[in-house]
Amino acid sequence: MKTVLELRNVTKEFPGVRALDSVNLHVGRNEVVGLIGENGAGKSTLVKILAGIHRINEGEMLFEGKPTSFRSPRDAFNHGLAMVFQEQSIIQTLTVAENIFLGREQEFLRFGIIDKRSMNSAAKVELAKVHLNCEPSEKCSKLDFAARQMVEIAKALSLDGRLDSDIVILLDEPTSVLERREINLLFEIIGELKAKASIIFISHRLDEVLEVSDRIYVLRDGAVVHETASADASITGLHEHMVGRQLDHEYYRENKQRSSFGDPVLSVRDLTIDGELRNLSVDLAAGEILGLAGVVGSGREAFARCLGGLMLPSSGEILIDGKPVKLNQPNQAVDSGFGFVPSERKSEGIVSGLSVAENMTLAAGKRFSRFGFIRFDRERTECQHWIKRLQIRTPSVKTPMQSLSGGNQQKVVLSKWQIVGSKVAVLDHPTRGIDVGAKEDVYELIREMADQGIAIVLLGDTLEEVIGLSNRILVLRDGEVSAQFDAPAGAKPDQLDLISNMV
Amino acid sequence: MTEKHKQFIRNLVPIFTLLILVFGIAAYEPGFLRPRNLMTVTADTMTLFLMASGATLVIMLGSIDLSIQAIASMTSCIVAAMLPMFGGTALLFALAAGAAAGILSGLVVNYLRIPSFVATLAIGGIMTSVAFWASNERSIYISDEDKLVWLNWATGTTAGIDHEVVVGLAVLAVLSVILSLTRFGRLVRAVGSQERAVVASGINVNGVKFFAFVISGFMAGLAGLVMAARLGSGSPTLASEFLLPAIACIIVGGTAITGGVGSIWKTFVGALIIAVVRIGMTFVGVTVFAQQIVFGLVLVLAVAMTIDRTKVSVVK
Amino acid sequence: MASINLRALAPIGVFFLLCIVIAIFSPNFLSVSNAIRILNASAIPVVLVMGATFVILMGSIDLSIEGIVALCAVVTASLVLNDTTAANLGMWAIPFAVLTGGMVGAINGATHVYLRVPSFMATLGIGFVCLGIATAALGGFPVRIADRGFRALTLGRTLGLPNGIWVATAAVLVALVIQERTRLGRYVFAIGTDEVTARQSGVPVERIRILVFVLAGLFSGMAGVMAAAQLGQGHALIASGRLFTTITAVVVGGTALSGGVGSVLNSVVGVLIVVVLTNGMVLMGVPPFVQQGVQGFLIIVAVSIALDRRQLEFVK
Amino acid sequence: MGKFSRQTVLLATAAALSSGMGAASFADDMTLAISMRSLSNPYHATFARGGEEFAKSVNLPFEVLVTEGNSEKGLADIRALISRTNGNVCINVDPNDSPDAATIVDEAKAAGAYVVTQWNKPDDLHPWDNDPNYVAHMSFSGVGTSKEITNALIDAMGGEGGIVAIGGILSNVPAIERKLGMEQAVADTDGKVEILDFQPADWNETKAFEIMQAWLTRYGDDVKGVWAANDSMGIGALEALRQEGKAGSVPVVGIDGTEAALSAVEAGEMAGTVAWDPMWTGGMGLSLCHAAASGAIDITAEPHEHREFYGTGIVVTPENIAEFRERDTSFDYGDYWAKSTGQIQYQQ
Repeated sequence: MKTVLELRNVTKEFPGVRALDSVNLHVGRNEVVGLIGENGAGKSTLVKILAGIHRINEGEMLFEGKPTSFRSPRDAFNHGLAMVFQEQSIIQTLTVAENIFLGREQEFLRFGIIDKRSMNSAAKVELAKVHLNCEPSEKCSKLDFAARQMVEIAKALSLDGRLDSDIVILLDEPTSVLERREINLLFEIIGELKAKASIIFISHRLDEVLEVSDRIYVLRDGAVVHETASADASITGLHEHMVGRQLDHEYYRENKQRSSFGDPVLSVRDLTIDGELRNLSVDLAAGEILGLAGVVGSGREAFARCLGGLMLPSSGEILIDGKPVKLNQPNQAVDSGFGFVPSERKSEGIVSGLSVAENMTLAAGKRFSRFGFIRFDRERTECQHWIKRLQIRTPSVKTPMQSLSGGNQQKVVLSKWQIVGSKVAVLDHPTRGIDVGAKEDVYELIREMADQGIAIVLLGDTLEEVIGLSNRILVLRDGEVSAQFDAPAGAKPDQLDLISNMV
Repeated sequence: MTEKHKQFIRNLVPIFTLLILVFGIAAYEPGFLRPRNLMTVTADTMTLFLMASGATLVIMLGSIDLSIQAIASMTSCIVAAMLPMFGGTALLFALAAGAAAGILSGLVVNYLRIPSFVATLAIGGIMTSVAFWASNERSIYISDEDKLVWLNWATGTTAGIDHEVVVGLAVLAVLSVILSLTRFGRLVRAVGSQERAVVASGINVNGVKFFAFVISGFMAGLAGLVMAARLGSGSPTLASEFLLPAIACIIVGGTAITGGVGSIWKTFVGALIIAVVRIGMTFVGVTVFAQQIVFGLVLVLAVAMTIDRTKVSVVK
Repeated sequence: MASINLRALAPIGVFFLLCIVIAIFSPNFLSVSNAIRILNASAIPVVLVMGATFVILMGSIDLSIEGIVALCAVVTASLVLNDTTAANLGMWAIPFAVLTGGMVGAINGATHVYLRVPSFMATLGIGFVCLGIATAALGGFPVRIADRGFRALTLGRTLGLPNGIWVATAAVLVALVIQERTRLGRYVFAIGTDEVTARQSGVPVERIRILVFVLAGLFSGMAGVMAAAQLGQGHALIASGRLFTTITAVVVGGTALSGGVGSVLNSVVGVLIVVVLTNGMVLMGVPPFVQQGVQGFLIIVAVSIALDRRQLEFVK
Repeated sequence: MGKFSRQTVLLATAAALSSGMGAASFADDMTLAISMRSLSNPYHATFARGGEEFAKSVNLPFEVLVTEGNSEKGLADIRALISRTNGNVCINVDPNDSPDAATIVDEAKAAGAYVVTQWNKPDDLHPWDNDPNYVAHMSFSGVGTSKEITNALIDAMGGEGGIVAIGGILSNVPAIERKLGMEQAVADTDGKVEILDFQPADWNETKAFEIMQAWLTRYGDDVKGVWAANDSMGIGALEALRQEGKAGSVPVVGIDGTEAALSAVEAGEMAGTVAWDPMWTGGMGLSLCHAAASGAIDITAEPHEHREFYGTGIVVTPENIAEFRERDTSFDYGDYWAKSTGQIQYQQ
């Protein structure tokens, strides 16, 4: 098999961190290569090196046997390496066709004027490859998330037939927002594509990687720790390589899981959010962790955002300590005792222009001010306490938030709600995009919060996470509760049971 | 050099810019550095600074206030029209009118959800009508007695220091305290930096915006009073041609027009830069035909120097 | 033309509503001759908003409009048969003037992009420079146009409509083709929506930014030619008051100042609303001193109806 | 460090630019200066030229200051000039707004500088109360000349019909006076002439154009004449008429005597304008000021009619325009009051 893309001893260092440590990797023609690893294992650095966003410190990259270094994602694209990013790169105000050919309108130009008809029909061809049935002249803002993802893939596929060189398509977590049906479709497409291109498939869903790949690399702490043909691999085996040890109960701090709870804190009665959620009722006690499982669109995100005051309920009742509360605005939610940790940390979780201390006390203004004046002493003492307790790595309380790592930023967000004294913490993907060590710190912290009597609503990054951390799990499907599982320490429900209720 | 030191120096660039301009002018006309002249230049700058001071908060939010010129003219009319009848109460009334204009802007932006650019432009139009109504479409003179009794705080001189400068420094101090020591000030920066996160933290963002517009209106009103005192009259066009220079001095000082980054002392320095360039041209003897051209070029160069690009990712 | 949807119709609704209200007070409003007058008065603003819309769609702003129009009007007037210079280029003066506008636009863009100065300040400064040049070149006197053929550009009629309307229509068509059918137009939306993603997709962001300012300069230049033809002269103050009307029209039409959302067609409707408002003030006999207030109030009402605020997560 | 090197370059550029500005330092000579609204209109451009001519004749340094319509800027510039010259300066100033005059006079007194004011000053501020630094105030009778030009309009209309009137910025003193004169002239017709509407166009051509268009819709052929408070607005209105093919049939009058207006008068499209004499006000104002400052005359001994006086405003109509073009425009800098038309009168 001819090797199309190869990395030789690639090392990448950031100040203080070795993100990649002599990585060797090759991709053959017409091969599907799976790349797995935990968040923080170096996957995204690897992707950014391939895309030309980062430069290699040591080692080299070869494309079709020639040493290559791409200058930008566009440069990589023009050479035949197309990427579908986890964070979408679709411009919502442009049409589907315009997005697919963004930056490459040349072939549709007639005397400087874009021939929309030929562009749309060319787009139609690409859309057919991903079996997406939408008008190329449709604005992308009108499509749902999954459809936009398909447009993104169609954009990558459009290289096919337009280049003489080999084509490598890199799919970075393409399934994280797709439903099973769409995932199956995607795998079908990958099967068809194999005839024309090579594919790098990055995911943290081991079953999927196993299903679709020919060969798998496992990344851990910036190094390739394992390489195997899919035929010889198993989920548990891959997982062990990925986390570097046997999966044990220690990881999710199950020994610290509570079995007795305080008084009921939160009661939700027949909560309905039009088009998102129907008649959800649930009770939650102090110190209890309620996990929510479900695919995208199942209603669990809507439920979480509703508790955060960021989405209006259409009907139903929410009670705190037996008293009904209104959650029309985020400030009402905060005043009622909710603390919302959003999944979009960068845009909703932190204020990047403010300092660590300012972020920590953002929601607890009154406690740290007198007559509107900030009590800096009190603030500093409190913040230093939390920095120490949560082991937040920051030079000082005055450090700008943007210079902290993702994990430390997330700890600041969590401390923000503890400082306020929230009764109910709503954690929407609290470990998204943070490294392994920080993840464990966050798990530890969640347990501590439960010990303090905070009721916790958890939307996990993975199913395992939800199972490992929760006392009780609510499974949602199409906006309704489809099942409920108790998950006491030592008697956790099986992933497959949950999945069968999710889809 | 550590990041901290670099940041410290970046913060001082507007002052360096000012000093270069001052000494550049002094090199040609040493008389420029006479203490009395420097005092006069500073005093002449204060009305501009007062107008820009409150608007700085609005710009730090990422919004803009285009009504300040009309508000200043309006309060000059109100104070000039009311002083003979009401005495000192007229001052309070004028300031209240300025704040009320800010309240209107705040309400329109928050509840009608109209972008501040248009909202404040429109409110400015309304304030101009109020000014015409209050002044009966005339310039109104303020008698010397009234001026001495009620407006000396703005125009007099004590121990060689012009009162305008005192008022300006007082506003500088008060707004600096508000911006750096109060929760409101912190929230102004927060909203300008990342509004979504502030909302998600349960902060009443509308309230923050509202107060910023009120402060802006109040300060524009105060600027109108000081102008009326200095010129001895109120007129619906008293503050004409002040709007763009006022916003220019906010930006020249280094406050980002996109919000999140800025401070009052930067606006103070920005106002001085603008004034020094303008008056400096008269001093150095730049022909009046070239003055506008030189002014425009220096403005662009000054901003190119003073803007701290490390804090603004995309320059729009 | 895919951009026409219900949302784009809201400003049109406001426009008709306004017409009905004015017609109730003043039936003459609905006459054909007044419709032509309104279109004629809209001609220059329409040409101006074509450029301004692209700049605003990109998330930037162009404050040099008045400067460029004045400069180009002076260039035009000086190149056709006139009372000041010996030139007599006739219609050939038009490309010169329009290119002058484009050149100033290029300077705007280059200053903005290469010095990384926010467009607000870059264009403000360059605008001052243009006004300065226009003033200095003439020493304060207007250049009066003696070229009858040239003046036919706005004075003459074709198919019963003043030529200015045809020129404006042509400008709209050109702008529409650029917006919908060229890379430049599509990239403007891409940059205005998400500059980082656009850059990663290979959009030459810097070049597009400069080109858009060049485009705005060309349109402003054309407006300058038309202003010279309409008033039969060129001088530095010929465009005074045009800037805020232009931006108001763009925003009233429904284009967001934050970029990415809007269309040149929306801006045409915006201009019509603003012009009809001015025209209506006189027709309805609104007392002069409250006109600005009424206008401000109506703009708030119009924007609150016309603007699609669901698209605006936050109001800045 | 990339950002820093950029800033360093820019700082260097700014330093270079500031050192490139032309220097003007006159230690001993008295400086002569003109201060006015802007250089962008012909009236003021000629006013400045008048001052310059005089300065050349006495071989003294000369400067022009402009307010750009901003009173504070005007005052700051005058202060800067007085400060730079240590008060050894004569300024012929057209204040941006009438109250500014009082502040300017105060500044001049404090520094020993000499000023002559034009057009705008408070009614209760008089040169003789501020001896010797406030030399004189020169103006033109706004009400009187406006009345004359309105009568010219009424004549051109055949003595009856409706007129529309375009005013300047509502609160400006000349705008108020001119409007008053127009109203008095109309009142004198005993109802034969009616003011259909009055709208301010803020001295702006384009605004006048748009207002005129709206009037044509509202009043149509009922508009028999157009009165404008200055020529710019008159020309704007005239252009609106031209586009409707009505130029010449509906008479227009303006005030200022700009070249555009004079040509329109010659073409029969305007019924008249009032020509001031800015060469004279610019030159003679400075001459008088210089004479007082240098001690050539004892200004404090002059009678009131030599301290506050009107210049000559000539009403130019199609009948007398040829004659006007031929008139002798020269004057003698030493004959200060030759063109005065009497002491300034104050309206109630």
